[in-house]
Amino acid sequence: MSDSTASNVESIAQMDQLPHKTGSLQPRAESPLYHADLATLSAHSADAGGVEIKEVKLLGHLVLRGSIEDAEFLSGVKEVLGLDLPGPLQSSLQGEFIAYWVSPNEWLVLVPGQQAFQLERDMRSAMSGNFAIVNVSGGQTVICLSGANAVDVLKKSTPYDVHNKNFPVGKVVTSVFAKTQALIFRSGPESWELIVRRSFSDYVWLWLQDACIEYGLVIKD
Amino acid sequence: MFHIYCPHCEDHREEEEFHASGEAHIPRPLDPQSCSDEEWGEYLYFRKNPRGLHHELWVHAVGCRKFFNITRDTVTYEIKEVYKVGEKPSVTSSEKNQ
Amino acid sequence: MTQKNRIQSGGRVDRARALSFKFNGKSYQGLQGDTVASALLANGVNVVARSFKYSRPRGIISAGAEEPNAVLQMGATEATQVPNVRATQQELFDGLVCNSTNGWPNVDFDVMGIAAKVGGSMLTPGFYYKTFMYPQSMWSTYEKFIRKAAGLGRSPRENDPDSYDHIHQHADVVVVGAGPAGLSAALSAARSGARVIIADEQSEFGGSLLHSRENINGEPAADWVQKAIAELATFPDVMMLPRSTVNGYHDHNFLTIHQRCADHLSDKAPQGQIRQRLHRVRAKWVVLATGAHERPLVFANNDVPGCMLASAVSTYINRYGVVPGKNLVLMTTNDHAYQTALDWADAGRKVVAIVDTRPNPEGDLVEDAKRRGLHIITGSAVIEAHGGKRVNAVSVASINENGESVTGKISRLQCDTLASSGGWSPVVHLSCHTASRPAWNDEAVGFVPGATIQNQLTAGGINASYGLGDCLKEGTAAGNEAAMNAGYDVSATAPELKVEAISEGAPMALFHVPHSRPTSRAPKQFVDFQNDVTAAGIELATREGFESIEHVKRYTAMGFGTDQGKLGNINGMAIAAKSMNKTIPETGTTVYRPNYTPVSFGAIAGRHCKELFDPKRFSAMHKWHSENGALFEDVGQWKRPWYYPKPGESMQDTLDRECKSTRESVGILDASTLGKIDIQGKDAREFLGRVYTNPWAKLAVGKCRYGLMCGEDGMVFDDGVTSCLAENHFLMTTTTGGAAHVLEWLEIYHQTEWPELEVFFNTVTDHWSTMTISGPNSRKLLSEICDDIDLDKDTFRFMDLREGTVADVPARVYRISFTGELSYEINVQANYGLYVWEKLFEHGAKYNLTPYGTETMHVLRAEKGFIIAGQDTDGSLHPYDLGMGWCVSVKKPFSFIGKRGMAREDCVKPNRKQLVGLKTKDPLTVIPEGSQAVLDPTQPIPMTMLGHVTSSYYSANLGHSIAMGLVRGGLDRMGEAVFYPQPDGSVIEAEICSPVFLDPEGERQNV
Amino acid sequence: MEKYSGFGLFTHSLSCHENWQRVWRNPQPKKKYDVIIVGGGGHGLATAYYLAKVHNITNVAVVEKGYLGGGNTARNTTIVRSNYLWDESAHLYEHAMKLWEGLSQDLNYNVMFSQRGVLNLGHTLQDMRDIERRVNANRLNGIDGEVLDAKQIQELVPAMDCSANTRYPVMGASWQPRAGVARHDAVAWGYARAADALGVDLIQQCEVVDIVTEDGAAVGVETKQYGTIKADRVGCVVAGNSGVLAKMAGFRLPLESHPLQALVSEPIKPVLDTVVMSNHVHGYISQSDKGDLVIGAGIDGYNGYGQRGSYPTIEHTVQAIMELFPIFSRVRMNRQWGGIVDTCPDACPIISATPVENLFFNCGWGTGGFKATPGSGHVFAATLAQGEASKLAKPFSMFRFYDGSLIDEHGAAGVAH
Repeated sequence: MSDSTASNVESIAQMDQLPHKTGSLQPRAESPLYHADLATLSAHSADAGGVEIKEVKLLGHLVLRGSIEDAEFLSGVKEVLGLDLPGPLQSSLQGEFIAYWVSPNEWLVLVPGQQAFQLERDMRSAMSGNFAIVNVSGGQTVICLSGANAVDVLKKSTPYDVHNKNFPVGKVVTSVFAKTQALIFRSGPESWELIVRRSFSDYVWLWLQDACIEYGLVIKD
Repeated sequence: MFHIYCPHCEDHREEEEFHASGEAHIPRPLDPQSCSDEEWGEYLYFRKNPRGLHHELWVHAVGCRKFFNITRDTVTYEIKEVYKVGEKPSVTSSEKNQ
Repeated sequence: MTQKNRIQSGGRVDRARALSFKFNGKSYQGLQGDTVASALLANGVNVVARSFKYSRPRGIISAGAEEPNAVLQMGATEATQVPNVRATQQELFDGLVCNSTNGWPNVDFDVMGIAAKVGGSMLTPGFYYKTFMYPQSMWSTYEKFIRKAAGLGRSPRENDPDSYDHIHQHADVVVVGAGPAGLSAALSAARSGARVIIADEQSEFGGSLLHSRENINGEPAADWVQKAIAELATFPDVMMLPRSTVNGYHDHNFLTIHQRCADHLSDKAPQGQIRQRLHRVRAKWVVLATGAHERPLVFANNDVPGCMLASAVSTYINRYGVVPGKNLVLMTTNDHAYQTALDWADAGRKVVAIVDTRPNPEGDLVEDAKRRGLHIITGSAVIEAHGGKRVNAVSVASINENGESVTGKISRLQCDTLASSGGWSPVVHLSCHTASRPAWNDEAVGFVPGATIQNQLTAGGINASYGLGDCLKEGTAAGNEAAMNAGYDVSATAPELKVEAISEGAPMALFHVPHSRPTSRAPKQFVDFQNDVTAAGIELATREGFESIEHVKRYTAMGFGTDQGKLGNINGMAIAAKSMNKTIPETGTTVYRPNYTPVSFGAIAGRHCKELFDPKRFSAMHKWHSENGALFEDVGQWKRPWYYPKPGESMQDTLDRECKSTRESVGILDASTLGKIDIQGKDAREFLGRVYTNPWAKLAVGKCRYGLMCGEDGMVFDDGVTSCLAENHFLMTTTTGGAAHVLEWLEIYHQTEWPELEVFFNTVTDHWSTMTISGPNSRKLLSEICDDIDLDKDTFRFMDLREGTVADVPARVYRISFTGELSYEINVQANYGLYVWEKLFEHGAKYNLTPYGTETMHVLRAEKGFIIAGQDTDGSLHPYDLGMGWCVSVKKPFSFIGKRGMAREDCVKPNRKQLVGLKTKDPLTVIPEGSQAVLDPTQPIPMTMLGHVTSSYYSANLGHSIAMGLVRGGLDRMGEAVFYPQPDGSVIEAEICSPVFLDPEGERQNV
Repeated sequence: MEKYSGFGLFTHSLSCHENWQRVWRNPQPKKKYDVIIVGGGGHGLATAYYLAKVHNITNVAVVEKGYLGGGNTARNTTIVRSNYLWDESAHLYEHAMKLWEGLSQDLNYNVMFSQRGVLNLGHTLQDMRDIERRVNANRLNGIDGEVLDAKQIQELVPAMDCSANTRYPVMGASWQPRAGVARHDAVAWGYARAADALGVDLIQQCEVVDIVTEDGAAVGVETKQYGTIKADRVGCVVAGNSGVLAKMAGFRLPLESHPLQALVSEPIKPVLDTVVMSNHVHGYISQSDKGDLVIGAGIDGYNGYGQRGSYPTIEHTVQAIMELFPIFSRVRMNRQWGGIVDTCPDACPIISATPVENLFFNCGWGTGGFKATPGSGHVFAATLAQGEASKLAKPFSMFRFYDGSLIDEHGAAGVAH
């Protein structure tokens, strides 16, 4: 059905959503877990424990939608991000960019927050046809879990099998997480990243604190 | 609790990630306006509801958000196959009226 | 030490660690390693309970999960009470407090027992159904007494101080039971490298080997157990779970394991620890090595304390160092139970006799007993026990070969303990949970697992394989097969385990021991101890025509106790079969349901309770709302500000203030919770036209439009404003509660009906913070912090959208209105939501910027007659019913979703319920929402109702009440009166009017 | 029929209960009946009883594949109430309620109908609007009910947490004092015994494998065990199998069969004197006379004839009960099980003529069938006797799914249990 001639750049509203004032005039940004005040908590947090927790704040989160049969789409992504979009349950890392497979026509790309808009623009310029890019940077956040018991906390929280044999480093799944959902990425042998929706982040934070009690929780800012 | 293979994620997942969306292969009439009330009622509400093999639509709601079909025995709860929307089932009931 | 039944050595208890505990208010001592039951027996406690119906004294029968009698109330404090704890499974800890559950004033002297002796003969099965009917009015009084007498323990009255946990496990092989078969299965599977979980309900692994006197490879069996455990511990992917009962076996090899982490330590879990954990396990293969339960024999007065299972007696002697009596009579139908007499004799106490129901027993153990000079009476049975609170004698008589009648004269043997064994019932419970029916095995005289579609193997006692050598062999084979099926290499073989074979004679199939009198006239012969079901009761049930085994069970309550008939069901079936002249398999089968043994509700709930029962969703501005006194309303999972009371204000005061400030100056609403869906693609517009009732083909870029969404039945289910951001780019908003459903709705149509349409849907609900400023001063306010959007009323018009910055933050501003006032909806990336919100307040002070919540929003929109989907609609109303025909485009070429549905015969008939405005006759009266309309308030009940009030408020702006409601044919009844009868008998009169109460021309929003 | 009474019981006890009569005969089926009722559950047996008693039609057989009362009658959570929203359903369920109120005496069988009242809790403002609407409608329909606030609820149910500290605090409830619970098995047995006494043949272990038709009209049933049994009219009351029977007769029904699960705790001393239902947190609970907490919730989302559902449903239900009754944390769940419920798109039953003449269906009661048992049997008996839908049954025609005249108890947030 693709006979559209209008360039994607014009037919889609693109918006630089970050403020450009600097210094004292710069509007204050608050990550989803801002209210939990991890900074203060980390100051009083134990130094050692089975689980370490940290929010990676204010990254650029871009949802890419398109077809893996669309060569132009794939090459456009490659051209701008320098990475090949990964296949099912895989991730692809290139410098500061990482792409997670979400569904057969959907990927989540994390980039430095300030670059999100430019990258979106560049990608739109590099492709045409049936694809979509959505900036969701305000709508979700990244929570890092690490430590010897991080895997146990995950086992309490998700029905997905997080054992080494089934969940090697680099794999990513979207699954149930407590009573919400999360994109779960294994970033290292004992480290994991959870990507959760903003409105659920307080709940996830509450849940994690509770689930970590028996292992000892170290909070990092 | 079912263990369901998602043909899009190419992975077995727990039932909690899915929603059942009813009988599969019920196409929306191409010209609803030409349907009689009875035909429209059949489309809306009347189902095979078989005791035995059932072709049904599921969505991997907490996952890839894609719909797909399952052929499942409604008595033993055995999943015989999964297949993508638009594909035909290979396991079918021998009964004609299915 | 006063533990009169404790022997000096032997067993797995630690004699150096004495523990004190209280039972029925009296202090006792037990040992580390005891169960409550073994400790009570060690102390010579005979009566632990009174039976439910007849109030008969009851003692401990078994040593495990099948115990029907020793069911106690446990807990030292109110908050830590646990009802119905099985003494045979509860490990003893220091300071444990437990009590019998029935019996008044106490179990030893029970008034009900006396009453039951008199009235007991009337308490047959079905007596409830046959009595208490007259007079009708008395039933509730009778019922109170019945209820009081029923029940075992009691619920705590205070909240549980402990926490519970869930954990998900995935395994290649789950082995259920860690007896000989289970341990060898786990070992062979583990050696292949498979991920293995082995769980056992007992405090330590070993099962029957913990009290066995057999050898494996020439060593005591218990030593082999320790070696097996040590080897299993070397595999990183093996998880060993003692004190963990596999309670449920669900479809597709999903199992639940209930682990008691702290029940053996104290009343309350130690600080930071979890009391119980529920493992939710997905297994590729399952090996059931659940063993077997010994069956007691059914004979007269078989419930007198001192009557026990033979194997339980052995367990108490060998595992706990407790001999539960002085003089033993053993009755058996099989060889195996001879071991109990041997154990008893070894403990230095007297075996009065072994009464074997078989005429010619033969086998190694029989020979052993003969060699030891034990008195064996063959071809006979104990037909009756004697004694009140303890057995003091038994009556023995010879019986015929098939065990149906007493043939000889009755002799009496003095004894204080009667151990009986009617053979073994394989523990098939788990294999039944997924609807596999057990199959009767004549040779084994029991049910074994039937065919199943689960990935399930069985080994050992569950297969009616009772020899140790067989159990080990079957276990090893099952472990190998399971691992192989799960994809592991099992070619490496381990040396076979050597066990001395014991030859056994054939058992006799006997369940119900005959009495010299017919069953109906013999003393009670109990089948189900907990529910006081007797052989006579079962025979009565079949006599009355309850012929299906399910009828028998339900009529007599057999198997419905907390032990779920583990001891009694097979005996009961046999008795029912016999009384109907059928075989057991002809009578039916027995089906077990989860749970195998009861599980605390706390463990099932896990952490998903209290604060974590359901997620609370917050907007980016939530903290501000809390700090500024907002009360919250639950909308779906969201916590939305409801209203912001100031000190001293009533709710109505607050609403009046919020409503007035908004219409007089400017108010602000956090609208972030509305669902937002980003829609991109060249067919986006076409798609919108198909899912909304109104046209979208011509909506220009930069414009917004309200849309109604219907189901295929034509009924409205959601609404919202969708804006055209660019030619192929739209932003759809949905109701707060409907967001997820709408997104799935769009996806199902896209993926299954119209995949050819090029469009992508993504949720951006959480990405944008949305704040609506509304009121005549909203433009002024906005202009103070927005200098890059031309706010001129003719440039930035109603239903336009603009991009710019607000408080230096890039924003999309929509000039849309749900209040009828000049309104701007400001959307910024949520990371800046609170910042912009606060900036608005910094500049809004001079305009008396007033935050308002959902309640004021409801009032303001109702003044304008705008609907709330879900409040003014209920799934039975189409757009015309709502008076919103203007929002339906019949001209669209595509038959949009809902079009055909709303044209059905019933949907087009006149006189449907239609949404109208309502003006009360007394302007200050607010009709309660939900009031039902009638035309004739004097009509007798049942009255003819025309519809109900959906929304109703006092409008401070208008100075009178306003309401919307459904009225049959209401759109054609403008000006007519309807009446709303109230619960207090009063009637509120209202006039049907347009639902637009304020500014019908819509001028205010266009200023 | 031997009359049951306390005195009778005493008399029998003197002869050691050896002389009790059979509660029902075990007859061989005749060649032909006036009416055959397929399905020996509570509804079918009640239908037979009222056919004989009210309409004097005693040449009736109830054919049952398994044993009497062995389907959903034996598996439900026994709640009886009539506080439905729409006039059509309210009248039907209230009709049933009135019959419940004299049922033990009518049947001379104590069905242990206990009018301990039902609370339908509200946790949100919309819940409360729906409750007000329903209670007002009930009141004007002559059905008892009032709206209670949290404080009044706390007084009625001291064990419940009615504080503001829960995730979804209880805001109020509708209260129907005449509602309650009954002993499910006794209902089936009581109807069976009374119907048998009036001459109805109860034929167990008799599976219908086909509906026999001539010229588009039903003339009997084909059974596995007894071949063809003829009848002038056939009524199918086979919850959980309606679709299968309809298929035999060559048409489809607007319903789907789903698993519905329930569970009980171990028996405990009386702690809960009313029935508590919450649609919002999704669970309901009562305490049986035996002391079990009887708990249930919603259906599983998929079609299933397995008489079992998925474990997460049980978990969510228990979590809901814990939200309402945190003190039950240490009480233990004894048993869970499942039934098969035939659910209609509008959560209301079908009591209807069908495309096959002389063949009638009574089905689609979803999760709410038990409470309707006497009413359902009464109106279905009238329908079978007259050969057309009786007045109360009329709105429940299967053809409403063509013209759109649904009676949507979902939309009205009627807790369909």
